[in-house]
Parts: sequence; structure tokens; C-alpha cells
Amino acid sequence: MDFSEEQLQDFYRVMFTIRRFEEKVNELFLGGEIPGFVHLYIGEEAIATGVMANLRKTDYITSTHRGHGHTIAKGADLNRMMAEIFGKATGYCKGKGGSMHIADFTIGMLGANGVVGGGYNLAVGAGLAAKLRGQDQVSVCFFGDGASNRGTFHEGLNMAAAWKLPVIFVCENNQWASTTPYRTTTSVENIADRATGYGIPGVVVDGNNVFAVYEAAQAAVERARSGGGPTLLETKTYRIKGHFVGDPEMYRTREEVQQQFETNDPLNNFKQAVLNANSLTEKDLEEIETAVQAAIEEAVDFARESPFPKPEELFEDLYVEGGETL
Amino acid sequence: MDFSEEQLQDFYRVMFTIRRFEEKVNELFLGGEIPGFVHLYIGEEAIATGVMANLRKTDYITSTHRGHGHTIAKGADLNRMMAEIFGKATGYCKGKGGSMHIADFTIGMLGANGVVGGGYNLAVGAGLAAKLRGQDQVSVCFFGDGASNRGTFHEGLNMAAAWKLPVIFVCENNQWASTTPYRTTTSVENIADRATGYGIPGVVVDGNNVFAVYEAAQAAVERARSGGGPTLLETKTYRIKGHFVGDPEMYRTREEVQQQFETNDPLNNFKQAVLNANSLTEKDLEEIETAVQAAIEEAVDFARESPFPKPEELFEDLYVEGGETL
Amino acid sequence: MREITFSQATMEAMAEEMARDERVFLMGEDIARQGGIFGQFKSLPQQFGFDRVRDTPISETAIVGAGVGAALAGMRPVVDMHFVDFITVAMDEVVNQMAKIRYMFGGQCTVPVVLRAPDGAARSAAAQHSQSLESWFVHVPGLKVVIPSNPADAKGLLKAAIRDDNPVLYFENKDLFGKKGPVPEDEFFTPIGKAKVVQEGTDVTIVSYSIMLHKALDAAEQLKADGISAEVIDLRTIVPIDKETLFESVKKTKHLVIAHEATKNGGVGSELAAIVAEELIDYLDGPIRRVGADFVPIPFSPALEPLMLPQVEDIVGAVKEIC
Amino acid sequence: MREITFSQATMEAMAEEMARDERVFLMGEDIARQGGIFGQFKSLPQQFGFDRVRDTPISETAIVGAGVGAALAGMRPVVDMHFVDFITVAMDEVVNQMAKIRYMFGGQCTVPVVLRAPDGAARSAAAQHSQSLESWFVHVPGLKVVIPSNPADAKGLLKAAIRDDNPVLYFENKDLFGKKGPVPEDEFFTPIGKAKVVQEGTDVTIVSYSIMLHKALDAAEQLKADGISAEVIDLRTIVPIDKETLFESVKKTKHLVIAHEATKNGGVGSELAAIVAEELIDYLDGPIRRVGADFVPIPFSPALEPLMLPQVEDIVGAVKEIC
Ligand SMILES: Cc1ncc(C[n+]2csc(CCOP(=O)(O)OP(=O)(O)O)c2C)c(N)n1
Ligand SMILES: Cc1ncc(C[n+]2csc(CCOP(=O)(O)OP(=O)(O)O)c2C)c(N)n1
Ligand SMILES: [Mg+2]
Ligand SMILES: [Mg+2]
Repeated sequence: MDFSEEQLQDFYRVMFTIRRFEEKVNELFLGGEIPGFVHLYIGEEAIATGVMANLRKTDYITSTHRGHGHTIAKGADLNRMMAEIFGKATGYCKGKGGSMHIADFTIGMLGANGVVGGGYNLAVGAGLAAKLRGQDQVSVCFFGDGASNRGTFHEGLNMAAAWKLPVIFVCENNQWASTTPYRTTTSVENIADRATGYGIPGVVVDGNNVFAVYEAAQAAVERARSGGGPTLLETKTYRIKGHFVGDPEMYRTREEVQQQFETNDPLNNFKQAVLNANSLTEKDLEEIETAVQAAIEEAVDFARESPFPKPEELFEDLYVEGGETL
Repeated sequence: MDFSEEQLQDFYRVMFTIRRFEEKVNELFLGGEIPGFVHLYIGEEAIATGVMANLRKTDYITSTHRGHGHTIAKGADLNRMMAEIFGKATGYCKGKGGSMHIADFTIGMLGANGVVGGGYNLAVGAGLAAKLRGQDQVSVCFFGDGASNRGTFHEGLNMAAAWKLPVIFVCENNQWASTTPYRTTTSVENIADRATGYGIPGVVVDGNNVFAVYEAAQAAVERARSGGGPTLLETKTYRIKGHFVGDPEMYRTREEVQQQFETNDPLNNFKQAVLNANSLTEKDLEEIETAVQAAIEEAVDFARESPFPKPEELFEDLYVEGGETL
Repeated sequence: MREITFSQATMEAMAEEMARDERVFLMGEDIARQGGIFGQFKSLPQQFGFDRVRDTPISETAIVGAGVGAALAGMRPVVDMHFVDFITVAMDEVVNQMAKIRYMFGGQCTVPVVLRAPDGAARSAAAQHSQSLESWFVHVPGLKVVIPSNPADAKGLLKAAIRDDNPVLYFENKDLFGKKGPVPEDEFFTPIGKAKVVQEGTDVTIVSYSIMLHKALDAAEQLKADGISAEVIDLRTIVPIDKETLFESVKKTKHLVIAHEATKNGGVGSELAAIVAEELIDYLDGPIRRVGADFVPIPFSPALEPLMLPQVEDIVGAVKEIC
Repeated sequence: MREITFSQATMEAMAEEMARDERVFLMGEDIARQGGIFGQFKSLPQQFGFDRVRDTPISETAIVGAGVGAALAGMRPVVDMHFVDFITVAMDEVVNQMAKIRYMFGGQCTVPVVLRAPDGAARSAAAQHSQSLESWFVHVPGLKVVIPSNPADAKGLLKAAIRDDNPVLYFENKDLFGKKGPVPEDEFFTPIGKAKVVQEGTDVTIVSYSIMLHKALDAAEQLKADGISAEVIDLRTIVPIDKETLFESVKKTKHLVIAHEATKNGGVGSELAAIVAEELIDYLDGPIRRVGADFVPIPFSPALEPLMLPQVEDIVGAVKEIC
């Protein structure tokens, strides 16, 4: 497949933004500026980037507890994301959601979810909405290897398959569900093998290779958009960081992680590929890096300087005021 | 496979008992003697019979809303079953359960279940218990085609597969989930195809042929008993009667049902086979029928003559008295 | 006024709203081919097609979850739980998704989904097909909860629920479906959040809803013979509770009995009793009484089921104890 | 007496019971390899092996369902819910299976399973990881429900729960795990169904449990300065409620405040208030007050979370309003 220079730049911009955003969040969390739990997307950037490059603004996605990468790749505003993570009034959710609950309905990002496996059927419903309206929007559900053992996986995939809904189920198999290795709780080598049970395509792809993810997602999105129904796309990757920032990681060795990062870093993979092929220059990459760096610093400043929500805001946004349109 | 005369007699005795029991329940319900809902097992007798012929008294089963057949085949007492269906104090559950909630813990029958798909994980737990104790008991979960779309199916099969538990999942695919045809809500031809998603054997068998069911169940039980883990066994059959007694059946034609019954009646199939092969005589069969007939009449008399539970029994059996063994 | 059944009234509500707004659709188990197991959806599939009246797989988490997802994506789904007993299966979708999404996301979206759930004990359906589970949702911020007692409110509340931009749980008693009552021909709505004084009285306030409202009225009738004048309130909405109507009545009668079919312990009655014990205790001339089902699962036997469920005599007895 | 943490105390309870009875085993997500996300299971896998301390798939219906099934097949499982927020996922297994099986089958079997569920809002875990959901289970016949406030009761109640032949829900507040307290070295049990008067007083009864008990004690301390003598009761068991202890206290103090972290509406406080309004109203010298979380999902921001949760001042304020 041939990619334009602009596409390549976009890939790098998005992946690098996610990486730096997460590194910054990590740093700020450890510095005590961020409350709650944060789960970082470091090492999985190629997946959100490769999938989202196939989507339109009007397409839908549902995300997970590890959702910053999806949100950035769908095109969210970094300032409002960072402010939300700080719990500030200027954040996407006015500080009510935090890292685990960012959403941006203006770009079809229907929300991160603190309930593992909570997103499948929201995505199915969004796909159903598109189908009922006769529109060609698609809906993408991101989920983890651990989440693939929730009953909602089964109910969502079966319903989407039975009704031929335009839903793409993207499994981010990063080998770990919190402290538990994938193969100890899951009885198959590939989660994509489960597609057989629904009569839909099951595709396995290298999740650390943005080109491979892009191509596989492209096929799935085309299929969905043209009425062909759902696809189960498994992207193989590795969770480089702890489950959450602060995780003592007593369940695996430093060496395992180090080795994975050295061989499978999706940003490094990308850089080597484009530089070797002379598709982008070091200078191109540096320009992107500088711009991203600045945007992230701006986001941090914005978050820091933003006010916390006022006490009276506690009771706002529960019910729609005048919600009855009689 | 060769079956002894005794085995053949047992097959017929059990199948015929189920058939007559259900016909009697149907009649009594329509006559106003039975309260609540009843779901009949007519047309599916070969499944419970063929599976249970491979089980020991100490093996476990979990059952469904359509549970009379499983209960009879596992060896339950007809008098106490019928009394329960009448809501009498002498019933298995002292009248508290009724048709949808019969259990007999002395024979490993862990209960019918009014929640479709509620039994999978109870069976998984029973299998886990056996495994933890190092005993060779197996656990069999019966469920319908409709139930195969519950999330509990997925969670149960995955857990049993990941832990190699001695559980056999027996799908009774009778083509209907209440008023809804199987293929409109389920995206695959065979539910057994879903076994691929768990890395376990998936077997399809003619559920109207007791010999075929017996053989397939035998393999699955042997596998489970010897530590080989679970099997998903799909038995294809047809629901001859309405979903429950009194169902107006506005969703299918009389002809469809009639045709299915004429070609696929498991009792008739069996009779033809054993008579053609001269394995049993008409007289053998008649002797069984006479004995069964008498047992069922006795059960009806027992149920009719039994007292209803006394008012004070309402508050009994909720908590174990002196349940704390400190 | 014309009289139609509760079932017909809810069908009319669905049909009117579906005809008016293309975004409204209905999904659940066994609702289309046979028109619902209580006949409550008959004619809808013929009128609106099997796309907008969808038979689903037996997948309650998908039914509710997809309802929420479709609402987020701009539709106005009505989802059917078959029996309320199975709302337990989709409890995460109701409690952690449907109820919380708007608030958790800072009001970015609305979640206009209606969940219909037939409830109540009807003729020996036993422990897993007979429950009344509305009370749990008093404890779940973000939902509205309605529960009609008659055909007019069934129609009016269902229409109001569908038009509401908030998620609404709509509980409908199975034994009410066949009951007839007057229902206006012209379009109308029953306001969510408003209770109704169904019968005025001076000596005791009996608050009830759904099928128990009828037993409350029967009790009031019997109490007349004893010279006790009961005011009967149909709560109609459980969240938010109409304190105004409740308080006005209690201030007048100075006695309160709450009656519902759900288990007494931890029921809606506990919340109402607590509110009054907090805010109106000085007006009370006697203890409060709750009437609800006994603290056991619902037994199958016709010899036990009616004993377990609250009856007219229980309400009469409760009133006499405190008046 | 030696002081150990709540976490250590629960671990001791598990270890003692697992050593004593081979039928006891433990399963849940992330409990073995890392010893539990709050460190509450550390050393158990080493002591009893990864068979009896099992990491499960993320499959809450299987965890609870298999727990019930194993109990029916003769084991005594302890299952862990990771966070109580996810009990919603397994609500059918808890409510329609675990709670009903014994009764529905006429007492043929026992269901000796313990469900452990960490709860409570701790430092901005937001709407789906912070709830206190014990109140729903007051409405579910067939379960026992316990909720310790200190290390000794954590150990004593967990041991009692494991020995109990009935299903027991055991709620443990996440922020308590690290708290220390005196715990006897010899074997002991905290009886299920018995509340405890933690501090005697004469002017008002404050009933609380779990982490709020500590805020209740702080409130009592502050109230002393105002010359108000508060009796503080640790409920410890929510089902069945120890009416005797509660009533004795209310009869003495004539004033009742109930405080819990769970949402006030429809909470355990509603049930307690209702019981007292039914049975002890003549003893009361003022209205009842409930103190609980505000009626919104739990917000993330550190600027809002503490406002939403009930605090010491709320208890003090409630007492002063009624005394
Ligand atoms: C229903 C539910 N169960 C348990 C949890 C606790 N939990 C949060 S993240 C997680 C692991 C998820 O693993 P995976 O799906 O592989 O996603 P990853 O973290 O690897 O991206 C668990 C068990 C939860 N949030 N929701
Ligand atoms: C969780 C749940 N959802 C819905 C129902 C209502 N219901 C009872 S039986 C049934 C159909 C079951 O179909 P299947 O599993 O194929 O079993 P069959 O009746 O054909 O034996 C339904 C939908 C239920 N009891 N439980
Ligand atoms: Mg993972
Ligand atoms: Mg079927």
C-alpha cells in the first residue's frame, strides 16, 4: 500500500502526540498534580492511529479505561483533555469524569468506560442507529484482551452479526489484563478466532505497525460502511507501562518489558521504516515533534491555570433541565 | 455401537416416561389442576435420555425452564415431581418451586432455572468443585438455542476451557426461542461452531436419535472425566409443542410442526430402529409402556392427594436455622 | 369517555410516538412476531415494520446497552425487559451506563431511552418471574422512574417518558395489562414527577402505586364502614418523588400508610417513611405503617403466594393499627 | 492487644479458615499474582497454592455463578468482586440465584458462599469505581449482609461469614484496608446480626457502619463540646438488622441520626428510619435525620468529590438540627 507524505506525517503526528501526552500525564501524576487512576496508552499508539485514520468525524467510537490514545486520535482537543484529567471545570466533562471518563460527542467519541467490556453494546447501539437512519456511519469499539472474556463481548458481537450492523470490534491484545497474563484466563491463542462463532471475519494484525493496522482497519471499515456487517480485528501489542501509573508490577520482570519495548515500540518501528524508505526525513519528524511538544505544554498550562468546578456545579448535569418536550 | 437389551429397554423406558409425563402435565394444566407456567420437553426426549445414560448418580446437571425431561432422566422420583408441579407440600421443593424450579440434590440435579442461561456457571462451579476435590465427577449443563446468546454462555465456556473443567455443555437446539426462530437472532448455522472460540471440541449431533446422542455424550463425558476439559455438544431437535402450555403459537404454521413431528419424533425413530433390527419386540415395548403408564397415574394420584403447604411454611427454608457453625 | 385496556393504551402511546418521531423504535425479546407475550405490542410491527419493532436475541446486556448507545447516537429507543426479573442481567447497563453517562460526561449528551419492564406476581409464576424491583432505582441518581396504575396513566406516562430527554424506567404490572379504564381520545401526557390524589379523605393517607393502588382503594372502601376516611394517593412517579402532594396530604390526615407489592424491607415505602419521619414528624398522630411483600422469595404454590403478597386486609389492618 | 491492619486481619481470617477447611477457596480477578489490588490477599497464594487462590478471567457472572455452583456441589467458596461497582454485572447471579436457590428448592440445599466486595469512594476514582451499594440487598430476601468498620470485626465477620451456611455479602471499604486496630490473637468470631454500641451516650443515637462509623465517632467527639452526648452504634450487619440494640438506644436517647456513605435516597438509612417510624415513634423527641451521599453519581474532581460525600460536619449538623 502507498501512503502519501501527508498521511505519513499525520500518522507520526498522532502517534507522537499520544506518546508525549501520556509521558506528560505520567510525570504529572507522579508529581501529584493528577488525582484518581490513570492508565497509559504507551506502546499501543499505532492501533488508535491506524484505525482512526480510516474514520470520519461523524463515525462513532467507544473507548476504555485506557482511552487517551483513542480520544486524541479521534481528534479531541488536548487542552480540554488535560483539564479533565486535572479535574478542572474547563475539561471535557467539567471535571466530573477524569481520565477514565473522557468523551467528546461533537466528534463521535461516545466515551471512555470504567467498566471493562462496558463499551461493546454502546457501539452496537450506535451502529444500529446509523443503520436505522440509513446513514453510512460506522461504529468502532475498542477493548482489551481481558475484556474479551466479558459476556458483553458475546452479546454485542452476536447482535451486530445477526443484524449486520456497521460495527468494527478492535481488540487491543496487550497480553495483560491488569496483573493477569492473557493466556492464563483465555482459552484461545487468538481472540480473533472467536469471530467464527459469529460468522464474521476475524483478523489478526501486528498492532505495533501502524501501516498494518491501517490496512486491516480500512478493509473492515469499508465492509461495514457498505453494509457487509461487523469485523473482529485483533491487534497484537504489549502493555509497556504498568496497568496504572503507580502499579508496582510485581507480576512480571523488568527484562520482559524492556525487551518488548526494544523490539516492538510502534513509534520506533515507524521512524525506521519511513527513514529507511526515504519517505520522511529526520527534519520532517523533528518539525512534528516540536509542534506536538508545544501543544502539550500548552495543554498543561491550560489545565494548570483552569479553575476547579464551583461547589454549585455538583448538582448540575444530572437531569436535562426542561428535559420533557411535551 | 452395540447396545445391550437392557440399555435399549432403559432408553425406551426413560423416553417414554418423559413423553407420557409431559402429555399428562399438558392435560392436567389445560384441565386447570396445575398453576403457573409449564414448558414441555415433548420431542426432545432423546437428548436427556442419551446424555444421562452416561452419567453417574454423583455427577451433576443443571437444567432449564424446560426441565422435566432432564429431571426424569437423571432419576428423579415422579411422585415428588408431580406434587411439586401441583404446588403441594410433598413436592421436591415443598411447593415453593413449581414446574420451573425442580431440583433433587440427592441425585446431583442442581436445579431447573427460570433465568435463561442461568445454569451455565452453576455447572462450571460444580465442575470446579469436582476438580478441586480431585474427584472424577462431571457436570452437564443443558441449555437452549436461545440461551446460547446470553453472555453467561461466553463466560462459562471460557472459564471452563481455560481451567479445563469437567463440564459438558449440551445445547438443545429446538429451532425456537419462545416465539423467535433461531436463525433470526443467531449469526451462525451451528452453535457448536462457537467452540472454536474456546479451543474446545464442538460437536453436532441429531438430537432426535438417542443412539447418536448417547455416543456423542459418551465421548464428551469420557473426555471430561479423564481431565480433558469441556465439550460443546449441540443436539439438533425441534420444539413440537408451544413454548408453554397455552401458547397460541401465532408465529408458525401447524404444517411446519406437523411435518417435523412426523419425520423427527425421537420415540418413533427409536421404535422403528429397534423393531427393524429385532433388538426389542413389540411386546417388550408394551411392557415398558404399561409400567410407565401406571407409574404416572400413581404420580398424579399422589400429587392430587397430597396437601398444600401450610401457611407457616411460607417462612421456612429461607435461611438455614443455626446456619452458623462457629 | 371511551374505555380501553391498559395494554391498548400503551400500544396507542407507542404508535403515536413512533408515528410522530422517526427516532423512536422498540426492541426486545418476543415483541414483534407475536406482538409481545402479553399482547402489548400487537399491531405495532405491522404498522412500523420489523426494523423499528425488533425481536432481539436473548441478550439483555445488548438490548439495554444498545438502547443506550443508540440514544447517544441520536435515536430515542424504547427497550423491553420481557420480565423485570431480568433487569438484574443488565443492571450494569442501567446503573453504571444509562444513569451515569450524562453526569459523568459533564452534560455533553442526553440519554433519551425508555426501559419498559413488566413486573408483579401473577398466578404462580414463582421466584424468578414475579418480582417488583422498582425500589432499587430510588437509590440510583440519574434515572427517572414511573409506574402507572391505570390505562390513562399508562398512556400518558409512556408518552411523557418517550419525550423525556432523560433515561426513564417504566414499570408495568402484568396483571394490569387486561384492565380497562377511561382514556381520553385527544393527545395528553401524564407529567412525570406528579402524584395524584385519587380519593380524598381526612383520617389517613394511603400512598400506593401500580396494582396495589387498586387494593388501596378497596381498603379505603372497607374502612368507610368503620368510619375511617382514607385519602388515597397514586404515586405514579417514584423518582423524583412528589413530596408536595405527599406532604400536603399527611399534614391533613396526620396518618400515613404506604402500600406496594414489592418486598417491604428496603422498598419504596422505606424511603417515603423516612422522608416523612425526617420532615413531617410533628404532624403525625401515630406511627407510620408500610405494607409490602413478606421477606421471602415469591413462592410458587397457590397456597403460599397470596399469603406472601400484600392484600387489602393488610392495608385495612395497618390503617386500623394507627388510626 | 496487638494492632494489625484491616487488610492483615482479613488475610488472617482467610488463612485460618482455609487451613481449617479444605472446602474453602478464593477466586476473583487479580487476587493471586499480585495478592489483590489492595494487597489484601498477599501470602495466601503462597500458602494455599494457585488452585485454591485463583485468578479468574474478567467474567463477573462466571465468578459469582461458579461460586454458587461450587457451593451447591459441597464447597465453601469466597468470591471477590474487585470493586463493588461490578456487582451490577453479576446481579442476576446474586439476586436470582444465590439468594433464592435455597428457598425456591424448598430447603434442599445450602449455599455457603461469601461474596467480598471492596466499596467506597477513595480519592477521585470517579462514578464507576467509588460506589457503596450495600443498600440494595436489604430488599433481597435470602442473603445476609455484613460490613465491618475495623480490623477486629473484619476478621470476626469474615470468619463468621465463611462458617455460615447461608450466602453472605461482605462489604469492605477500600480506605479501611490500611487502618490499624486491636485484634485478639486467639480465635474469635463477630456474630452476624449483632450491632455494637461503640460509644455510650444519652442525647442522640448515631447509627453508622463501615468507614462512616469513624466520622460518626469524630462527630460525637465534636458534639461533646456542645454538651451533646451521642451514643454511637456500629451496625456491622445490615441483613438481618439488630433491632434490639437499635431500639434500646433510641428509647434511651429519643433522637436518631443514621449516617452512611451510600446515597441517602433509598439507602440503609431509609430502612432504619422507617422501622423506627413504625415501631418507636412515640419515643422520639424530634425528627429522624439521615446523612448520606448526595443524589448524584460520584464526581471525579477533588473539588467536588468531598462535597458529595457525607462528612463529619454533616453528621454534627444533623444532630444539632434535631436535638
Ligand atoms: C467489569 C469490570 N471488571 C473488572 C474491572 C477492573 N479492571 C479494570 S482494568 C482491568 C484489566 C483490563 O484488561 P484489558 O481488557 O486487557 O485492558 P488493558 O488494561 O490491558 O488495556 C480490570 C480487571 C473493571 N473495571 N470492570
Ligand atoms: C434472562 C432471561 N431472558 C428472558 C427470559 C424469557 N424466556 C423464557 S424461555 C425463553 C426462550 C428460551 O429459548 P431457548 O433457550 O431456545 O429454550 P427453549 O425454550 O427452546 O427450550 C425466554 C426468552 C428468561 N426466562 N430469562
Ligand atoms: Mg490487556
Ligand atoms: Mg429453543
